[in-house]
Amino acid sequence: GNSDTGGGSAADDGKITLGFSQVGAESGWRTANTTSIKEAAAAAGVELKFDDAQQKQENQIKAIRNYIQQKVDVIAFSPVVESGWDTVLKEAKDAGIPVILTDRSVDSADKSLYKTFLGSDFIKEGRLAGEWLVEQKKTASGPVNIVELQGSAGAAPANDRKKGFAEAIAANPNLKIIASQTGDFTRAGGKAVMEQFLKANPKIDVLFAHNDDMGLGALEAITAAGKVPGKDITIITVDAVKDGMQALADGKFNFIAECSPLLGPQLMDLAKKVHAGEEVPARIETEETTFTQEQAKEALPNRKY
Amino acid sequence: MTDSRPVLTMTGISKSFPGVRALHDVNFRLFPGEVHALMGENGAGKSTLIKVLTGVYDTDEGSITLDGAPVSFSGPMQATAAGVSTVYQEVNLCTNLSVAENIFIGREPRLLGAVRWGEVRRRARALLARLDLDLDVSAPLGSYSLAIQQMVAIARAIDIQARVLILDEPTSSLDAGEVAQLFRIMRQLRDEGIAILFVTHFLDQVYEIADRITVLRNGGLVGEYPTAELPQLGLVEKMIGKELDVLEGIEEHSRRDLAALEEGTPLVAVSSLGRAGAVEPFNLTIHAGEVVGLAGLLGSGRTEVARLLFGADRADGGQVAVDGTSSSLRTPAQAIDQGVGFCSENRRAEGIVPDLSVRENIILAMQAARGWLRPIPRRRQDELVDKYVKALNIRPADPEVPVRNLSGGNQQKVLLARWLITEPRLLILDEPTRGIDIGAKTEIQKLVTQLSDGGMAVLFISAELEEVLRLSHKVAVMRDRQMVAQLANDDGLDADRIMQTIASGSHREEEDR
Amino acid sequence: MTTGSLTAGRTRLRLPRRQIPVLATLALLLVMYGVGVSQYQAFSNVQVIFNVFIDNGFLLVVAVGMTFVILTGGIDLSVGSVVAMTAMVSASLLQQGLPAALVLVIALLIGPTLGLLMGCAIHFFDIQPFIVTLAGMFFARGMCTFISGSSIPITDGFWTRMSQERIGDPRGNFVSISVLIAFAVVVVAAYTLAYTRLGRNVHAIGGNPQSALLMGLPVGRTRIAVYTISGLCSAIGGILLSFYTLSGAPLIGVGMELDVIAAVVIGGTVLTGGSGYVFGTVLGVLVLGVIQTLITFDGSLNSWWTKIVIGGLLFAFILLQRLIGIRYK
Amino acid sequence: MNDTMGRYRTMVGHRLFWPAAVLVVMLAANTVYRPGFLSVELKDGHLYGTPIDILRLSAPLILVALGMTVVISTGGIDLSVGSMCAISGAIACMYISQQPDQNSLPVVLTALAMALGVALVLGAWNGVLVAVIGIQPIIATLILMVAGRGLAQLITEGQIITINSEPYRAIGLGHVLTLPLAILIALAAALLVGAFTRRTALGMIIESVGGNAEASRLAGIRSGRVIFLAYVLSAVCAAVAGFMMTANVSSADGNAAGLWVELDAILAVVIGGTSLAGGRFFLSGTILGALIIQTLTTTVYAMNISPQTSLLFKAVVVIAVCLIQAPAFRARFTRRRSSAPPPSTVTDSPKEQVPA
Ligand SMILES: Nc1ncnc2c1ncn2[C@@H]1O[C@H](COP(=O)(O)OP(=O)(O)OP(=O)(O)O)[C@@H](O)[C@H]1O
Ligand SMILES: Nc1ncnc2c1ncn2[C@@H]1O[C@H](COP(=O)(O)OP(=O)(O)OP(=O)(O)O)[C@@H](O)[C@H]1O
Ligand SMILES: [Mg+2]
Ligand SMILES: [Mg+2]
Repeated sequence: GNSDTGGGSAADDGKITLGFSQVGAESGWRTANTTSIKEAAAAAGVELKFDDAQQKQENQIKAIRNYIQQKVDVIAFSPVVESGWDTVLKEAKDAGIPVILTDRSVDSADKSLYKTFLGSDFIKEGRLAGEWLVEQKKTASGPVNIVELQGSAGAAPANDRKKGFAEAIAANPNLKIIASQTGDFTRAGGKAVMEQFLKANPKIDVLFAHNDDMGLGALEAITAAGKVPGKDITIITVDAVKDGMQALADGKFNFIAECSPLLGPQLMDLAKKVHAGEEVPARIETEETTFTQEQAKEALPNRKY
Repeated sequence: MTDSRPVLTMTGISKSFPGVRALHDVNFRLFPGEVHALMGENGAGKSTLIKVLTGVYDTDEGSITLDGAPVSFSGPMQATAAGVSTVYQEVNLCTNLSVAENIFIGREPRLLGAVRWGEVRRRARALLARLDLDLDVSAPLGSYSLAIQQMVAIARAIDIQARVLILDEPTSSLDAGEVAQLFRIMRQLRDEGIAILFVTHFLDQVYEIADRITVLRNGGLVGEYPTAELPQLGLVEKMIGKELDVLEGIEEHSRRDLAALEEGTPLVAVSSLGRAGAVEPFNLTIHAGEVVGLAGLLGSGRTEVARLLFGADRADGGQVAVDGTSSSLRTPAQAIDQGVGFCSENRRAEGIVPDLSVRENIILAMQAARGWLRPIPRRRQDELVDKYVKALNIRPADPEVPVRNLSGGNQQKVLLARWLITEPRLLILDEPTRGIDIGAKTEIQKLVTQLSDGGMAVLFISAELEEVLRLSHKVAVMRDRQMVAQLANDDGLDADRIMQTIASGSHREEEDR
Repeated sequence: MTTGSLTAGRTRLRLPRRQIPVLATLALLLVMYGVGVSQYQAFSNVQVIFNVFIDNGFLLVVAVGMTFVILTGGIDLSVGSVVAMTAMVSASLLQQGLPAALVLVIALLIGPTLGLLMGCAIHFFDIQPFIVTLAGMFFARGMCTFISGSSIPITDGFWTRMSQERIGDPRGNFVSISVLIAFAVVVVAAYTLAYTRLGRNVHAIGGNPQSALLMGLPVGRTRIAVYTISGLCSAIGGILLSFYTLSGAPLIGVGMELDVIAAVVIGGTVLTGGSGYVFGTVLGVLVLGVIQTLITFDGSLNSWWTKIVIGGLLFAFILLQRLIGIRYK
Repeated sequence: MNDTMGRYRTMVGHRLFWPAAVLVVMLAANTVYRPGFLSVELKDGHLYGTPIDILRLSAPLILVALGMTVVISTGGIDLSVGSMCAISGAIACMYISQQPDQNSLPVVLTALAMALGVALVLGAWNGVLVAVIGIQPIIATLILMVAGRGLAQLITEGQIITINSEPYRAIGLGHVLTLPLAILIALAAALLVGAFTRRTALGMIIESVGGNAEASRLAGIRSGRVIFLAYVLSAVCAAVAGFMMTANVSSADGNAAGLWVELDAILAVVIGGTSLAGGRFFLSGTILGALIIQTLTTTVYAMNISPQTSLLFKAVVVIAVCLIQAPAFRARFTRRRSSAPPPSTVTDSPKEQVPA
């Protein structure tokens, strides 16, 4: 450990200290997110105090309190859940430390508690996935059977992606979700659930997985059942991590809505701005796109994660 | 006495456990102001009757009345509340709690709901003083020996304002002085009109204190007799159900030529073995074929000597030589490798493994010595086990029942069997006859003589001096955790001389013993 | 002690033996704190200590309940879920506009009721506590997701006040009301365990349940009471958590039962029952809290290094605690 | 008549009867819900069907639970098995992923050997903490439970390591004689552990240590060694389970692999009739317990019970299982139904026996 941290000395040398509380390291996506932030901090000359909350809100609150004690210049965090931040954010505000949210939002009524929210829109991701499907199945005459692999029950991305997707496919009454089950965002979970889906439902046309990993797990189940992924069953996922992009490029997936973890550079930018007292927009969406199989082939060689 | 109405009656009591009929149509009465002995062999059903009475077990059939009114206790709590106070066989106290608390838990003096600890300690001290005990009442009970724990259990029971006091083998681990103390109090309580139910395997004690005797055999009632009308021999015959011939006391054969035995290198030679706070360093030699008795008062350190010798506790210093070569007996496993066996006095905590079957309990030590890779073939196990189940008359004779289901005395026999099959060269027996019925006790005494004739050395610890004298070639006397004398068991030695040895130079408080 | 020579040797080690575990834990905790202060400047702020209490108040309350259970030799795996369920129920009832007082009462009843049921199952049907409370854990967590799949914010005035009220000294250091509540719970529990029959019966059952039964103690009643108390503590913990986060979230407190058990055991309570102190549990919670604080202050640890270091600190602590001469049991 | 009655009684009295009954009821319920549930067909020379899935998916749990059974029987508990799965899987996959030829058998064997070696070390670590230093098992293994997951992530650097190795994949998905290899491995492990404990005296010695440690010590058992061995065995079982988990999806996820498996394993052990207080253990019961748990999970998927209510559903089933399991609970009903209850089932547990 370094002994000269904290104590408000940060401003003296003109270097910003940023306290960042990460959700955890529960997925490759999250790790990429962490790496991006660390690299960006180093590049931008920001001193980073990093804390891993191990998926516990309590830990994040603790970390934020400690950042306040250490008098960091800016606090940023990816909230584990939406609610429950008012008290500690008020303490930060009273201590005069600006707060930036990344990746996930909070539902505080008092918007002055944080400066800005930088991150993806999970609902939009679900909607993009749904819209693509609606477009694809425009011509479908009979019913289209969809199965859904949800993320962990109760997690915001799971809830929102489900919601966005459902909204989008409501446009076509032929599109029906016949089974929806949680695969806990993991490959093993995705595979085990898909195995049962396949046995219970003779005709599955589309699989929507809330992240690439579950989709990749489901791939195996589909292959084992003697079906051809990407052809017999259309597969849509979210995230666009490397393995997922590979599967898309190989024609095993059909569509991915990107959810980019590379928030680092944007975050450092914002941190400097709020520290300097500049006005920043209240909501900054990460630049995200979607990939079809062709786009994936193009993009794959220069993907960073 | 018997002209009053019984305070307690049990009528037609039956109780079965899976595969065992522990009680069958038993009647029992208890009058106020009497001491009533409940007698029977190991497994006869004495403890079960007591447990049925106090609601630990449900009855299958039968009824119980207290003061003429039918009762059915749901457990000891209710029984105690109704004035039936019980000391169950085996010490049933909580060793993690302090002595004082063990005596008063459940009925602590309180002020506004808060336990008055000072008062608890004060009263505990007073109560123990009645039993001639001077203990640190705030020390955990577990730091005291089993005998002390037994006394504490008795203290707990007699403090309760009870009309019925039940004592299931309270004297099995007490020495003569403690027993006398207990009897004094029992008489006092009896004279106050309390009805006392008393279980023991010591016939002398029965004739000393009991007014009436009820005999059980194999779960059935044999009869109820005034003590005066039932001579000792008759009692034993009623208990074992046949003519008495086994009971020809073993002749005092042991007074053989000690000098002859003690020729050559001793099997075990101990020099200045000791452990701070437990036993002062002592020297002791034991020769093959020799029975060494260990005498002393309660808490004098006999058990500690045995444990040190066996490596159950670490000694601070001193050497042990086996066959003349110095050996290390620092763990029980090492001691067993050297041919030492140790049958602990505390069978529940240090002896039986309750979940394992009788067979497994018996072969445990032998198996441990062989190592787990060489299991004893099942056939051999069955042979060995059968042999000792028969020899020691272990009941039920089914080796596959969990040992937890056996009566106390039968558990003790199982432990004995465990060590006998290992054929040790030195067998340490700490209170081996504790809680064992008269028939089996003689068997065990015979066994010890046989074994020593066959060349096995035995270190024999018993609270009964007669027993020690009868069996030993040599008696080592303990006082205050010091080995104060080693006396050859020649014609000059008797109980009185041992008591004198113990008493001479002992502390003031013990002079009256 | 001034008794005769008979007892002198026997009592020699008594006092230290009983107190050493707790004292050792306390000493080690202080050492750990000292290390923090010497390494990180801001660590010496009084508020850092206060924060440890603020951030761990609910954990403390739950751990106190767990102490009762573990003292009887049982275990309660449901606590984390009951905490979450209580918070969820409060949040959703408040959302529906029920008055705060009523919500409090309801929320405080649910936990003990579940505890009571579990205690009855354990006692009457003779089922192992582990499995019963595991079922309770599934059930309570199931109720959480059943009530709502996503977190519910609390906007109620009373809750907000309880959450944001700062009780402090003029220099700006403060604790929350939750801390006071937690302390109150600790005091009541310590008193109950040391000075009431219930408390003593708890120790007795942990020492030897069969003996306790034969001694005429109300074993069944006590055992049921203990799970009920744990349920109550979890409910209070849940309320405190809902003060703390001003919300109910279905996945909050996952794995909390392990933290709680760890805190209790680090505090010197023996898992097989019969021996331990509430004060030890307080220390145990503080140990976990300080470890967490140390790690945040360091701020340079990777995600996985965080876990490794937590494990390492835990190990070092327990090893030292053990070497300083605690002989559990 | 009397004879059939007697046979019925011995059957019902058997330890495994009630867990087995629960399993059968669960399968039956599934079959009613979806008649094809139990059907098994031959596809490409492999058996294919839900029952096979259940068996295959329960293989890792069976393995972990086997080790756990032994540890619990000594009076301990091993919370670190989940982390152990993650670590072993991570090491194996990491090594394989770095080799040029992932499909070569020697590479895979080296990977397995390395991972097993580490598992041995970690198991020994647990064993030393418990048996030598005397730390309470739950805390001793908690250390590795926390730190171990960190280690696993350290190895994979937080990424999901995907490999493309047919031999390794076979551990999770391969078939031998139409049956999934994973099932056979679990079966072999069960037989091995069974043979080791029941054909030698080890089982009795373990039970003795768990039943009364002090008495065992005085009987000459070196209980420290036995306990130590138990933790090593548990670690090795968990490591093999880790191979299966990662092979099943051809990737190692340091975070998710084996998450909460310790709870499932303990549950399986307890359902199988082994007491958490130590003492007697029942390997066959444990296996049945693991199957019940996996069937339960599969049922949630197969009946498509919504994620929101699936936990409630599980809770209800677990409660039902433990109630049916409990002799005291059944006794209440038996007593009510027949006035003269068969002694073998009713008085099974005298009131005196209070579980610790
Ligand atoms: N819990 C139990 N389960 C099964 N059988 C039991 C149980 N308790 C006692 N028994 C059996 O009941 C019979 C009577 O036992 P009990 O303990 O009453 O004997 P006892 O007369 O007290 O003998 P001892 O003098 O050895 O103490 C024995 O055969 C014993 O094996
Ligand atoms: N009168 C007493 N006062 C206090 N403690 C005692 C007393 N008697 C025995 N103890 C306790 O018992 C232990 C010594 O007893 P030990 O078991 O060695 O004696 P023993 O001669 O075998 O007597 P016992 O008949 O109790 O088996 C001591 O360590 C002490 O803790
Ligand atoms: Mg008896
Ligand atoms: Mg003794």
